[in-house]
This record gives sequence, structure tokens and C-alpha cells, in this order.
Amino acid sequence: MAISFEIPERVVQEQQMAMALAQGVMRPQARRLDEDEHARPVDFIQMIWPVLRDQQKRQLDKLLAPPDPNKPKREGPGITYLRMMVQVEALSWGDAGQYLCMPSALLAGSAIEAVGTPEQKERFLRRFAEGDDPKWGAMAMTEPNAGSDTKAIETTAVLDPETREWVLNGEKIFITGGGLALNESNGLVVVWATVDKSAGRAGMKPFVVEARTPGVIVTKAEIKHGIRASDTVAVSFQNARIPYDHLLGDPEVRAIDEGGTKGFKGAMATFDASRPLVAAGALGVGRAALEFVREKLIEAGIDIPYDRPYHKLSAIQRDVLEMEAQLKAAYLLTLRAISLLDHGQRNSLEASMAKAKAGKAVTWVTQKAVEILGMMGYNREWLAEKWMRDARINDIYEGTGQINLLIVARRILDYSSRELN
Amino acid sequence: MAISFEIPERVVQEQQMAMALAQGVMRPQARRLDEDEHARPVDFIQMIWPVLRDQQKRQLDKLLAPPDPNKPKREGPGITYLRMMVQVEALSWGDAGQYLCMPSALLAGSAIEAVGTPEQKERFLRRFAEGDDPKWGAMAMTEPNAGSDTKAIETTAVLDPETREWVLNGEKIFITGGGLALNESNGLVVVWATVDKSAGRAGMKPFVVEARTPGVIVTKAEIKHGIRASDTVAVSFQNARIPYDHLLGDPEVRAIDEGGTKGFKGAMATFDASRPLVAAGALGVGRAALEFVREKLIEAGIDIPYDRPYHKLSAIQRDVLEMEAQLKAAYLLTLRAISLLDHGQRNSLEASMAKAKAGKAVTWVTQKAVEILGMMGYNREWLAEKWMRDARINDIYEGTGQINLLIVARRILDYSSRELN
Amino acid sequence: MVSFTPTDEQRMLVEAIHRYAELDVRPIAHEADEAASIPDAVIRTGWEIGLIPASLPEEYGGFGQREALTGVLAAEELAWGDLAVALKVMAPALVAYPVLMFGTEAQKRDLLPRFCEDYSPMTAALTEPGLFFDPLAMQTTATAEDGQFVLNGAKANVPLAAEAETILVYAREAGGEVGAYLVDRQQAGIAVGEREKLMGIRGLETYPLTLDGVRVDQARRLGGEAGIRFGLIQNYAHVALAALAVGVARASAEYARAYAKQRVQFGVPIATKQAIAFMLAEAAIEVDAARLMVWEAAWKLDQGQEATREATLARQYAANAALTVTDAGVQTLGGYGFIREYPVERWLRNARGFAMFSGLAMV
Amino acid sequence: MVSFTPTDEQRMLVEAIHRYAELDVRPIAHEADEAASIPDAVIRTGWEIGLIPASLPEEYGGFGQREALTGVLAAEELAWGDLAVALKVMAPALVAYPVLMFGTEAQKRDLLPRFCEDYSPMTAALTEPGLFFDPLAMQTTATAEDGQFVLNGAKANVPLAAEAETILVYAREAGGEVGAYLVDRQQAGIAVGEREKLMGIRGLETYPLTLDGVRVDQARRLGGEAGIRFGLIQNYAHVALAALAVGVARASAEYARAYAKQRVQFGVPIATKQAIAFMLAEAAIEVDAARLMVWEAAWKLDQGQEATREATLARQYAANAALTVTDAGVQTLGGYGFIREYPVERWLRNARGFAMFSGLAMV
Repeated sequence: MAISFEIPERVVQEQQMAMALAQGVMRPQARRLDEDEHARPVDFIQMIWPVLRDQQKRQLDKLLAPPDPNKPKREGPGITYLRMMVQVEALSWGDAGQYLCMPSALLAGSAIEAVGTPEQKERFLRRFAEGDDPKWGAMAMTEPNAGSDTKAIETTAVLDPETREWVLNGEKIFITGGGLALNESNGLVVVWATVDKSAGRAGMKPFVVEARTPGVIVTKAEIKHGIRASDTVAVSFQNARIPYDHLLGDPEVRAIDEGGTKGFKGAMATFDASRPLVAAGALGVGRAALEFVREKLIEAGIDIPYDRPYHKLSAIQRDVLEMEAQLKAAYLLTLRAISLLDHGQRNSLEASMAKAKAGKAVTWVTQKAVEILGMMGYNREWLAEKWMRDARINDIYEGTGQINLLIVARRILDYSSRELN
Repeated sequence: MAISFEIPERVVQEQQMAMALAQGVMRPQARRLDEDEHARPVDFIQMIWPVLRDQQKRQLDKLLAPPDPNKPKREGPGITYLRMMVQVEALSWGDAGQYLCMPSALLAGSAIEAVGTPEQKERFLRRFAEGDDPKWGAMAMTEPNAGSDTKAIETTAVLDPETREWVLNGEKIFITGGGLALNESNGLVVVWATVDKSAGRAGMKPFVVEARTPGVIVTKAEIKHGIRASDTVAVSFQNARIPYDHLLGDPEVRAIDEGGTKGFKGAMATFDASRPLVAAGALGVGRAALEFVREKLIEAGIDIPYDRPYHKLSAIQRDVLEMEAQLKAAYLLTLRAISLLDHGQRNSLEASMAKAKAGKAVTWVTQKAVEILGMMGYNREWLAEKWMRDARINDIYEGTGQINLLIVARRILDYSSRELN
Repeated sequence: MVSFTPTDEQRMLVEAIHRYAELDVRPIAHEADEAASIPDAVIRTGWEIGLIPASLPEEYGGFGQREALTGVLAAEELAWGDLAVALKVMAPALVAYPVLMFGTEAQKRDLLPRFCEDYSPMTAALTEPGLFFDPLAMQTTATAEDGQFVLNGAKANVPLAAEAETILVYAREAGGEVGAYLVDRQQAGIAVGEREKLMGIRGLETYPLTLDGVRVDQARRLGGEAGIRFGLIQNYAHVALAALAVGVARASAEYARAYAKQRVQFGVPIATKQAIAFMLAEAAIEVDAARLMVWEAAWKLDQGQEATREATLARQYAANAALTVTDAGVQTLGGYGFIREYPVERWLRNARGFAMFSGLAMV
Repeated sequence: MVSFTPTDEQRMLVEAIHRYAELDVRPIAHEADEAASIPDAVIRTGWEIGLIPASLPEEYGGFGQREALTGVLAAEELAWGDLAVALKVMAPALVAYPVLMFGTEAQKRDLLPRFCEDYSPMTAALTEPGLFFDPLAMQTTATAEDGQFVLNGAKANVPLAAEAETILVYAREAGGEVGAYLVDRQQAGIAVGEREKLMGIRGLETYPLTLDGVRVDQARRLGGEAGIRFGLIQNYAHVALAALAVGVARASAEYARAYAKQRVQFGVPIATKQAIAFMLAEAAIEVDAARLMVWEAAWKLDQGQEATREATLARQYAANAALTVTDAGVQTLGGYGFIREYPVERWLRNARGFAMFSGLAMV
């Protein structure tokens, strides 16, 4: 091994394709979809579904293929996550809200892949790999009283011994893509519910809830500060019955010392992948704002020089250089977290570092972009103000900045969550 | 009452006098005393002792005068603390290290005034109000294991019933002016020690230890980042015997619900006065740096305009405007905390706000000043680098920035120290 | 003598505005933002507090005297309710106070009594379109011609331009100085463009405006021959915006504080966590610091002292503080901070404007 | 393929330097700062690691190849030990690497073998005295005259100028470009001033220098006719300083972390308090971010790609990070952070220099 920042040619090409889509399909609709909040990005969905479907088919087939002892195990690191990073960044550059409407299994897919049986993977994930109609998956974790504190969830799943069905009751909020998954496609939602409240985390289990399940009601589509094209809903479970084998992983409630939180830990481990990808999305929005600012400044005759000392820079030049530096720092931390995944190495520390940095950097960068552009930055004629609003979610979801800093602190200090909370 | 920022003419005059002293006596020695760390600011001490002595005499006589029922109680607010603020700011502008060598009772005086009997006040404070030789008072609170956590002090005071003397044992550190008080003048130190470890804060009592008491040994003069002219020492108490009536306040250990922490709280209340005054000292250093930067920029043909928009400012101009704004914010918070004292109102919240803001602002302002001046800022030829080092203590002593933010948070949230810690 | 206590009159005024802000403004603020429209009744109720009449002398129909300090206390409290409402209620001051300061006797007698009647929208046109705006390098010009002045140029971000009868237009004069002209909106050559769509202050109608050979009589030049001191008007405007910024920041700081005390996560209120508690403490400090800077600048103006430095620094500091504090407000609320039904995200959108706003308010 | 793993050779080198930094440098760092003098033995031991010979080709007496990536790994580790020591040990690179990059064959043959012998101080003179310094607007000039170059001007902040035999002097040439000249310190017209007294890097001797009609043969113009690409030298210099800044920041972050875990106040280690823990977490993030920026810039340089942007941003970012992180280190230690026997205050003094340093290091 040697330190290298070389993005493989193939990934660069995919990036260019994603950028073409972002520019050609997403950007033209970005303002309209922001203003007309609950409209769907139809163009984007139609354009990207066949691509994603075929990608997902290849992945699923590979996942389910019986191991071939004759096939040599591939040597060295992969590029799966790097490709995702590059794609997420480019599409978020196009429009972060539309990107979040990407028809795919998303976080539900990660959970099913992480803890589902082969049979469950086939049954639940196949839909994302076939058909003309796009489908969405979603994750339902947060509740009104359980935000950062995921172990406080109150949604219950009770087994009806007669029908061998799970009966779900509770409220979930902030479900990205929940409306698309449950009401607008033959999709599904992975719902975290407790089978035994007294067992704490060990009692928390993930359940697959399919579209159009009776008793599963999308109660509200949120109106939001930014990423307005994204579908964020609340869902109420009112005696919703789902088959026994829709529980992912081990149905037994085991004590923690017997690995009882394995399922939960599996879900948490998906953060190791989702956090750098959220960071990548943040970077796309930040880059959009920075590029736009540069473009407008150049039109106004202001360059951004790299070889000029402090005393020869204008206030705006210095700010733009700092914006670029902050984005680059966040980008490199994200690239590292992603690269560790591709190398099959643990990255919880690096994932939280990337997420914390990107969330904060991009919030600042986009707020600054609005300021630099003056009242034109503040005007909804341009997209700068939208990027500021879109960016803001990145320091909140998939763990707030505070939660991620806490994780970083625990790891560098070698403290448990009990010791440092 | 009406909102007013009018500094009385008399205070303005005193400020001008203090500035003359700062400029004429302190500044010329500032570099030398920084380099020659343990030398004393002889010029400053000689110049200011007669002034302080006479001031202190007037104060002490007033303090000890029997109440005259015929004399009408003065109406309205005083200006005692405003005068102190202005003086501290100006002398710190001159040299923060030299200022801390001011021959007076300092924090020891506050403690004695707060909880001493009239007889104790006369006995211990008279020396600061008479004679040709300067004297110093000092406060010994911090210990190696008790920094922010003042209740963890381990120094003990045990009463010898035969001699009715207190026997002190322990180690105190970071005593400002301790060497001057104990070894170089007929001064005194107020030492906090516990008479009953099991009683926690209720067992903590202040004792007056006079210069040249056997068993009281200045073990170390610290070498410091900044304020090098200031005398910071460690003192060891090795069976140091002091008379019974050197204990200030109530000798009984009372349970907390009987007001047993009153003495301790009295000491803490002195923070309400000392914190804004530390903030004032910080402001003096910050102003020194800002004025110097402006002067050098003007020499280089760079003005600092107030009517120019962001896009027409250079990076340095914007930074200098921000330096000025930060200092002004800290100044006004300090002025408010001081004014409340002069109005006889509680100010713990405002005092901690001022201290936290001033400590942080001045650290930043002086670090920025060094940067703006380039390698000349970094060079010991000018004083900019010294101001950066001198400023740094202000976010540390009299409660770190963190401790003061904690106090602010508790007060605005109405939380006890148990609820928020 | 230094003091931080408002007068009893000021305190009563602030209390009256607070009641209005809490009972009339807050309940409609979200809907007004969504609908981009403030109910007339709310503006009327605000107007009836009588801020402007209370600032005008009796000889012009008022019943008091203008003081910047009173103005900033009022502005903070109004903005605590809602910024768009505050700007709209106070919009007449954009004309009233410059006229009071610099108007000829005839101009005062003509205009000031109108501000003592029912609310009628009035406005001023200062900002100009485009990326950067520098009031000292204004592009709109006023040229003397045939005993009149001819105004040419483009303006942007003019509040209430579509309904205001009188617009005070700032323009650069031959000598390079900035003059102000009382223009009738119906006059030939004035075109009000399509309503602007902004990120924040969505309840307030703002418009672009073009002036194409608009002819103004000499009598309509504010201050007549003597003209105005534009720098002084700017100082009052900076202080007004700064005070409004403090109001927005305070609203967010208070809301976040109350939220953090009641929001339980991990078994305890999140306010008991240092990361949140310190953010709240810093917000409290920044709000207080910004307010004190506003007060100092206003006090200097009331003393008749040169206050450009104080006004500019207050404006800059308060704009930054508002952004920082409202951003922290959103962060404190976490996911809820991102939902428009909670006010903190609106306050963040409004707060981001303060660094750019020009000529939108006056005390 | 993206990777963040150094080669085995690089790892071994870093380990060797770490041992040196920990066992030889750290123990003398405080005393060297106080005495403004680094023991010769420590510099010699550092030199014997062989960084520069390992970067020079065999034909010039070395045994390797220069790589910026290896250079930054080494620089971080050296600076982790002590910045003044790092700058002094590496000072010969200020001459060696520009000669390696741009020297004529004769210059290489003449000079490079010397860097494969015992440590001998070498230096470069870039910075100029006064408030502001802009390398692209240098005041020192090189004028062609009678087949020679004549150097005139003043330099500042020249390390080891009093003892270095050879000084590489940067000067502006007739065409406005910057050239570099190999000057003998003993030459007529060169005057080394009194040793500078700085806030930090006190162990390193730096001097002002005046050049008064110093005559240099054409053969001593670096690169001969072809000259140098000053911008590229600057990029390597920026990256070097950035790497050193990372080393200083990391030293402080690690020290503060260890301190916070063992320092008990209020019955618990202060690291268990969010206010402290978050400061440590942010320090860790900033150190890593700065290092990655340094690595990327160095990698680009090694790839022969244009890296001005990366080098400048890395320099700027790392300088800021070093200041922030060392300042947080002092804050974490509280009162002890202010005492010179604890290293954090020295690291803060050193860190504050990075925004201003020019031409003090090279990888």
C-alpha cells in the first residue's frame, strides 16, 4: 500500500455521468420543487430508476449467489463505497432534496443486507431490482420521544400466537421517503420496534413493513426548512399486522452479554456507511454553493488567487479561500471514511469525524455564500439561499453534530457511553 | 433611571491619570520585565504605592467609622467599582504583569472586608493604609488537586487546644503576589483550609497568614507563558502556627442548611466583583493590541473605515473591525456587571458573562494582532507577541471560560450545580 | 452616570409591545410566512400602539419626542414577535423620521400629521439591484434640470412599494452626495416590478423599482436647499436593524432554552448536557452583548454625538449574533429545528438577512 | 486507488523519527526553548536518521529518492518532538532540495554530496523585514552586471545565517521573476545582523541579513540559464510548513487528551465533561483534516501535478488548525497550561507562527 488520492478512471466516468444527470435533469427542476413542496421529482425518478434497478439487480444477484469455491477471492480493496460517495455527492450537487427521492432500498436495504436471511433478502430486495415502476425503501427509527436517544423507542411489536403475526403499535417520525415507500410504490419500510420494553436495546428489533399494509398510516408530510423535494413523513402504526418472518434477524430477546444487542448493533453499524454518505451529500451542496459564488465573483471581475498573502486579499477572497479549505477538509475526511469501508476496515471513528466536520463545514459555507452574494444570495431567484437551507439538515440527521462529536470523543478517549455521555 | 453610558468626569480624569502612569512608567519597562522574568517592577511600585496607600486609608477609615445616624445615607448608585474598572483597564493596557504587582490587599482585602470583624479589618488592613514601604495581600485557594473544584482542597487547619493556635499543613499553588506578600513585604495571605474534611464546603475556612510566619515557605516562583512580571508562587505550609483569631468569620462548622457555607459563599461572592475586574484587565491588554495594530496599519497607509460594505473591505480591515466589535462587546458586558455592583444589585450572571466573553475575545484579538503584524508581530522587538501571551491567562484564572459558561448556563436555565455539572 | 435601566415610560412601552408581540404577532407569524402575507388587522393593532405618533412633536400631531433608545427597545420587542411584522408596522418610519430630522418646515407640516392617523404604508428606496450594494457608490442619480430634479436608476428590496403613496428615493446628486426625494408612486416614470421572493421576511412585500426620468419638484427634495446628512440617516438605520436582529436572536435563544429544559433524551433534559448548556449560555451572552452595543449606539445618537463607529459595529455584531444564535436554536431542536411548524428555522432564515439588509428600518 | 496507508518504508522511517522525537528531542525541548539553544548532539542524532541522504540519488552520494509524501510524514513526526529542533535538523534541505530540483549538473555535483556527510548548517534567505511580506513582490534585487549578478536588499528570519557556509538567497530579477543565488556567507557585502528574538521557535537561531552589492558568478545562479520555478519551490515550502504545523497540533492534542483523562476535578476526570471532551474531539478532527490536506498536496506534488491550490490551502488550514488545537490544549490544562514547564504553552507560541512563517522549511 501507499498513500494515494487517485480516483479510478471508472469512478471518474461515473461521476461525470452523475454530474450530467444532476445538471441536465435535477437542476432545472430544483427551484420549482422547492417552491411546490410536495411535488415529486418525476423527471429525476424516471431517469434514474432503470439505472438503479439494474445496479441493484447485479448487486442482489451477487449477494445471493452461492459461493463458488473455484472462483478466486478478489484481491485488494473494492470501490463500492467510493462509487456511492461520488454519486451521492454529484446528485446532491444537483439537488439534495431530489436526491433523497432516489428510488432504491436506501437505509432499509442496508438493514436487510446486514441482518436478513438470504431468503429475506430475496423476498424484500428483489422488487428494487426489477420492474418498470420505481420502488422505495425507508427506515423508521425516530419517534417523538426518541431522537438521538434511539433506545427510548416506544413502538411495540407483540406476537399474536394464533396468527403468528406481529402486531405493531406506535408513532414514527422523520421517515425519509416514507410516503414514497408506503403509499406511492410497492416499497417497504424497516421499522424498529420493541418486543420487550424491559429488555432495553436487546428488545429492539427491525421489522419489514410493506406498502399498503392495513393499519400503517402516513399521518403527515412534513414541511421543512430545506430539502423540500424530499419526502419526510410521520407514520402511525395502529394494530398493524405483519407476518412473523418479517422480523429481521434473531427473534429472541437475549441478554446483552449473550450478544443480545447484536441486531441493534448491526443497525448501528450501518451508520458507519451512512454517515460518510450523508457527509458526501453535504459536500455536494457545499460545492454547488462554492462554485456558484466563484462564478458570480468572476463575472464581477473578482478572482480567487492562491499565491497572495493575507494583507493583499480582500475580505471576500479570504472568505472564499476558507470556504474552499473547509470543504476540502470535509471531503478528505469523508474520502478516508469511505476508503476504509472499501478496504473492509472499521471506520466508526472516521465516519463520525467526517459527518461532524461535513455537517458543520457545509452549514457555514452555504451561509457564507448567501452573505457574499448579498441580497441576490437572499433572493429566491438564485439557488444560493436554497443551498443554505438544504445544507442545514446535514448537521442534524444521521446523528447531530453533537452526537457525532460524542462518538469521536469516546473513541479517542477510550470511554464507554456510560463513562462519557 | 434611564439607560446611560456616561462615564462621570471624575472617573475620566482618573482614567487619564492611570493612562499617564501606564504610558510613562509601565510601558517603558514592559519588555525588560517580560524578559527578566523574576525582576520586580520597582518604578511602578514606588510610583503607585503612595496613591494606593492613601486611597486605602480613606476606604478603611470609612469602613471602620461608627455609623453616624445624623448623616443622610447617600442616595443613588456609587462609582467605586467603575473607578476600579477604569483603573484596572488602564494599568493592564500599560502592562498586565506589572499591574498584578500592585501593592494592595487585593483579593485578600476583599475576603477580609467580606467576612472579617471590625477588629480584624483594622488589624489586617491597616498596613495597606500606612507607611513608606509597600505591602501586598494575596489569596491562596488553588491546590494541585483543587483547581476549578475549589471544594476539593486538602490543606488542613487543626486547632492546638493548648496554645489556641491553628496549625496549617498543605500546599497552595498559583498564588498571585504570594512572594511579594510573604517574603518581600509586611503583607499577608488569606489561606483557605479545612477544619473538618468530612464537612465539605462547610468545613472550609479562610485564615490570615502574615509574612514571615514560621513554617510558611514559598517553594517556587512559576515561570509563565505571559504576565511574567507578575509574581506567581507556590507555598508550602508545614506545621505553620497562626493565632486563633486569624480565622475570618465563624469558626464553627455548621451544617449547610444552617448557613454553614456562608463563609465559603462569601468568598465566592467576591468573584462577583473580581470577575468583572479580571475582564477589565483583559480589555486593557486587548485595547493595547488593537491600538498598536491600528497605528502600524495607518503608518502603512491602511485605514479602517466604518462606512464601507463587506465587498469593499480588505481581509485585514474586516478582521480589525471584528476585533474592535469583539472588544466593545466585552467592554459593555463588563461595564454592565460593574454598574450593577455600583447600584448594589446582584450580578453573578452578568459577572460570569463578562468574564467568559472578555477572556475569549481578548485571547482571539491578541492572537489576531500577531497575525496581522506578520513576522513583526511574532518578533519580541514589539509588544504584540507579549500581549498575546499576557492575554491568555484571562480565560483561565478567576474561573476558566468553561467554569464561567457553566455558571451562566445554570443561571439562565435555573439549574443548581447538582442539576448541571 | 452609567445605568442599564430603561425609564418607566420605556418599560411600559416595551410591555405593551411585548403583549402585542406575544398575543397578536406570534400566533400568526408562521401562517404569514407561509402565505407571504400578514393580516391587516395585525398591522393595524401594532400601529395603534402609537410608536410613531409618540415620537413626533405635538405641533405635527404627535405627542412626544423621538429617541433612538426608545426606538431600539421597541424594535427589539417587535422583532421578538416577528421580523416581517416588525418591518411592516415600522415601515412608515422610513419616511417619517428622515422628514422629522431633515425636512423643511413645509415638508414636516405636509407629511408628519399623516403618521398620526391610521396606518398607511410608506416606504423608502435605497438598495439597488445586483450582486453588491454600496450606498456611497449609488447608481441611481438625481440631476437638476429646468428647476426640477430628474431621477434615473433602479432600486430593489423596496418594502410595500406597490401600495405606498409616498416613496422616499435616495439618489446620488451631481456633487456625489446622496440626496433623498419624496416621490409619488403614481408619478410617470416609476415602475414597480414583480414582488420579490426572498428566503426570509416572507410576510413583507418587497419590490424592485425603476425610475426612468422621474421629475421631482425642488420642494420635494428632502430638506430643501440644505438637503440631508445621509451618513446620519444610515446610522439610525444601522441601529434599527441591529435592534431588530437582537429581537430575532433573543426569540430563538429563549425558545431553545425552554425547549432544552423540557426535551428529555437519555433520561434527562438535554439542557443538562454541557454541549447544549454551553451553546445556550453563549447564545445568552451574544444576545446581551449585541443589545448593549445597540443601546450604546442609540444613546450616542440621542446625545447628538458622532456614532458612526458604534452604529456600524453594533450592526455588524448584531447581524453575526443573530445568525449564530438562531443557527444554535435550530441545532438545539435537532430534527424539529428543521420543521417549519417550529419557529426556529424561520428565525434562522430571517437572521441570515441582517448582514445584507439596507434601508429596511429606522428608529 | 485511494488509500491512506503509508508504505512499509515510510512507516519504518516514521517510527525511527518517533523514537528520536520521544527519546532525544522531547526531553530537551523545554530547556532548549528557555536557553534559546539546542544541544548539538540532538541535532546530530536527528541528522543521522539520514532524511536528506535518503532523498538524494546515489549518483550524488545519497541512497534514495525524494518524495514529498515521505517528507511530510517525517516533518510531522519531527515537529511532534519539537518545532525548533525540526527546523534546525531539516535546515540543510532549504538548499539541498532546490538544488536537486533545479540545479545545473555542476551545482548538483558540487553541493549535493555535502548533504550526505555530517550535519552542517545551510540556509535560505527568503523573508524580508517589515510589516508585510509578499514573495511575489520581493524587494531584494538581482541585477546583471559585467557577467555577474549583484544582489541588493535586506532579509529577515534567516535560520542559522551566522554559521551557514552557503546561503540560498532569493531575489527579484530584471524580468520580475524570482531567482535563487548560492551565496557564500563570507562574501563581501553580506552582513548578518543580531540574532532575532521571537515568541516561539526560540531554540532556532534566526537572523536578519543585508546584501549590499553582493556579487555572484553566473554559475551560482540556481539552475544556470534556465533558473528556477519559484512557484514550485513555494509549493514544497508550504507543504513542509503545513506538515510541521500538523506535528505541533498533534503533539498538543495528544497531550491534552492524556491530561484530561488523568486530571480529576469534581470527583471525575475532566475528560468526562462534554465541554472538555468536545474540545478534544474537535482537536482530533482538525489534526486529521489538516494532515489529509497535507498528504493530498504532497501526493499531487509527487505525481508532478499542479498543486498550488492544494499546497496553499493545506498551509492555511494547517496553520489555523495548529493555532486552534494548541490554544485548546492550553485551555484544557487550565492554570497548568500557562506554566512553561508544561509543553502546551510552548506549542501555542510555536503554532502562532505558522501563518507568518515563510521559507523556513522544505520537503
